[in-house]
Amino acid sequence: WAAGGHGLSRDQVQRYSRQLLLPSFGVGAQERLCEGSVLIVGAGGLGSPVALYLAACGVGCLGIMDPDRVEVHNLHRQVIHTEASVGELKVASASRACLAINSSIKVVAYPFGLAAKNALEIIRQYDVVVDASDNVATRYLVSDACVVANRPLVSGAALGMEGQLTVYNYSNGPCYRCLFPTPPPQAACQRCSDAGVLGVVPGIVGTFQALEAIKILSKVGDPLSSRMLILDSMSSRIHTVKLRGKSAECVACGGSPAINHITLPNFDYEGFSSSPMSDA
Amino acid sequence: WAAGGHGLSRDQVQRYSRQLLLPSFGVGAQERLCEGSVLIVGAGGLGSPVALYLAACGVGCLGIMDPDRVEVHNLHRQVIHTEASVGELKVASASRACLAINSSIKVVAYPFGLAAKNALEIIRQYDVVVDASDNVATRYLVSDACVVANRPLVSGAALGMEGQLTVYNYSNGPCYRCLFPTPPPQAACQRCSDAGVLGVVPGIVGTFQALEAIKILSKVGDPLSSRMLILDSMSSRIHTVKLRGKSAECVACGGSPAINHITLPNFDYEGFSSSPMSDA
Amino acid sequence: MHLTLEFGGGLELLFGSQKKHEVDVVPPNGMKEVTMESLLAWIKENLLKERPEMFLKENSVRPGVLVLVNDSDWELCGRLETVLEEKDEVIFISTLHGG
Amino acid sequence: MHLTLEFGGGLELLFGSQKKHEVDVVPPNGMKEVTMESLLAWIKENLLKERPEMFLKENSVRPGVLVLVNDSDWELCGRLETVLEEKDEVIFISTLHGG
Ligand SMILES: [Zn+2]
Ligand SMILES: [Zn+2]
Repeated sequence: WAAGGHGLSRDQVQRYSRQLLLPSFGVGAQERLCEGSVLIVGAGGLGSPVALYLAACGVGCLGIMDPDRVEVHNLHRQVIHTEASVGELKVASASRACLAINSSIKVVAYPFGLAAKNALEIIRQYDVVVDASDNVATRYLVSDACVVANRPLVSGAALGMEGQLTVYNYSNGPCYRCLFPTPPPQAACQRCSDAGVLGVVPGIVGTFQALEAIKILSKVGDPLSSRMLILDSMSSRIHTVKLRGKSAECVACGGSPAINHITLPNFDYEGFSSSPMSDA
Repeated sequence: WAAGGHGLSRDQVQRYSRQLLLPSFGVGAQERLCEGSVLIVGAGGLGSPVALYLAACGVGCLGIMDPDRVEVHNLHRQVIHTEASVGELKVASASRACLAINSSIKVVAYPFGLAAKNALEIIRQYDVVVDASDNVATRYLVSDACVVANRPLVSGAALGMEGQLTVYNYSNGPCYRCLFPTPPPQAACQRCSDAGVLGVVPGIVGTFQALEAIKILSKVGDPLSSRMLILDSMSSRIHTVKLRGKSAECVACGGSPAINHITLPNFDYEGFSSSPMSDA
Repeated sequence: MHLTLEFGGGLELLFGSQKKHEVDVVPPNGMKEVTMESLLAWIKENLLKERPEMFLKENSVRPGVLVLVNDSDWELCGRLETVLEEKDEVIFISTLHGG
Repeated sequence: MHLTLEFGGGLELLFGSQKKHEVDVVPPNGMKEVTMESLLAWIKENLLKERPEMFLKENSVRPGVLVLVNDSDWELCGRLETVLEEKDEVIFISTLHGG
């Protein structure tokens, strides 16, 4: 690869040399990362490692979206932020940290939450979407918007001592609604702010999310589509289970979807899931 | 817990509130973390997430040991460092990052490698040791020193697209020498600098190492003793396999060990493993 | 018939905070086999300690619960009609939303 | 006898960079069973493409290789004497040192 004939600059060759050395990765995969873009919905416990590792490995453009400001009780798990950034917008703090690691990438900060009205327009600008959000309403919205905009979705979640990870809307795999056509009862929708979370658990799930995004963008390896990784941190047991495929009846990704670019912007996700999109 | 009767300050209660909320973690486990100490041998691809997550979750004292300086080709995976720290000692850069996240902990920087002469004295000062090193000579030394000093060892490794993780010298589990009494041939001892590594793979392994250190220190959950987690990042498959127990014939942890506090400081680890401890 | 049941994602709280349960289940009266439908009835009768509405809805699991038979989504093997075999492992896991 | 063999930690490079191999192995002449010892001989004969010294040493695997039979260290089931059964999974994995 030192001989040229590729689209990487000398600085990039030096920075990414340990990935270029990999026979199964190499220049082609690194070029695809450098030309690729990922939207990270949420700059919290999951979004922190996702953003750090995607910036470090050279994804060309990262979008980071979060309406919240850094609070001191975030710091036990949201390792992209620091004490100095308490009170600051999470997207500002996270963008700064990404650029400090890799100033050659572009970072776009969205200091607001994903909403039905803005989702499609924003998601269409990215190759891959990472759901690092913290509520069920946003999870339905991200998934629907990824289906309508035809984008793969790397979805992670963590609560308590447990984590879950899968890739939706990729290569005949299911979308979120294929698995969960009906939203869970409100009492089953606990958040980290209610039920707590061991800080390193979203760290593990988020780092796996970064891996899956890298695999999809670089076209190397088998993404976790139609499979789910289930982590029980206390026993250090990890199940990789086989999931159903895309459902023909799915209202989002099925044969005659009710959710499309016209209906999605007016869909009431908070009402549908009886769950607010923000903690406020 | 808000009512007091525990050893956490008001600031700590606020900072760690999402962990204190967890019924299976709570105040007792957080107190053990805050009073505990961990030595991290290596501030590279594995050591980066280990240090970040252990600092964030409140481990009272972190020792960080590494002889190297930050180079630009480290940044694709060593997310604790930044472009601004290129040329700086890794331990200085890593310590600063840990304290930026959590100024209430203590960080001790060791700007040199673990050596037979200094290992026991340093390791005795910590409750748990994390092997985040990058060469086989250091891996034998860390393990032997943990056996002699009676400390549990959280060992991780990553190369190419794969990772491995286990806990040695804990609760009748094996030590490194129980598994590998004879060192591998030199040709089988590739490093990330020779063979390359996908940056996020040590990220995943290191985050799991932080989890295991937290479990051991806080006495919550089942540490990965006599078990090994094997990660194949390309297929997203993770095996958790069952390992042998402690071997009675082990020269380090067996019934009549040849390696002890007298012989260890004079043992030639580089000669034994035909592997240098530093890249130089 | 011996089965291993596992509850996760918070469902374990409905089962005395115990995640793994080794159980022996016999087919209901007049039946030769244990199906997922009869297993759910058996769990409700014998294992479920509180708030059944957090686990069951009508004759199935509530929305948001994934059911895995030997690490495969029960959607792939017949849902309620799935016939269980000796030593099968059934996992019930509530989907998580936190981050 | 059908076996699933898996090579990892770099050992796959000795086997055409393929990690998973579904193989059918017959007991050696005069034997009724396939042991780990005879499996190693079979692998050397039929599967190993290069640098045998990076996989084998004397009649066993080289130092630094973990052998797992059905996800258990072969040290727990008899090492070379382990008798394999239909559909067993054997993993050979080279220990990693990088970080
Ligand atoms: Zn769907
Ligand atoms: Zn030993």
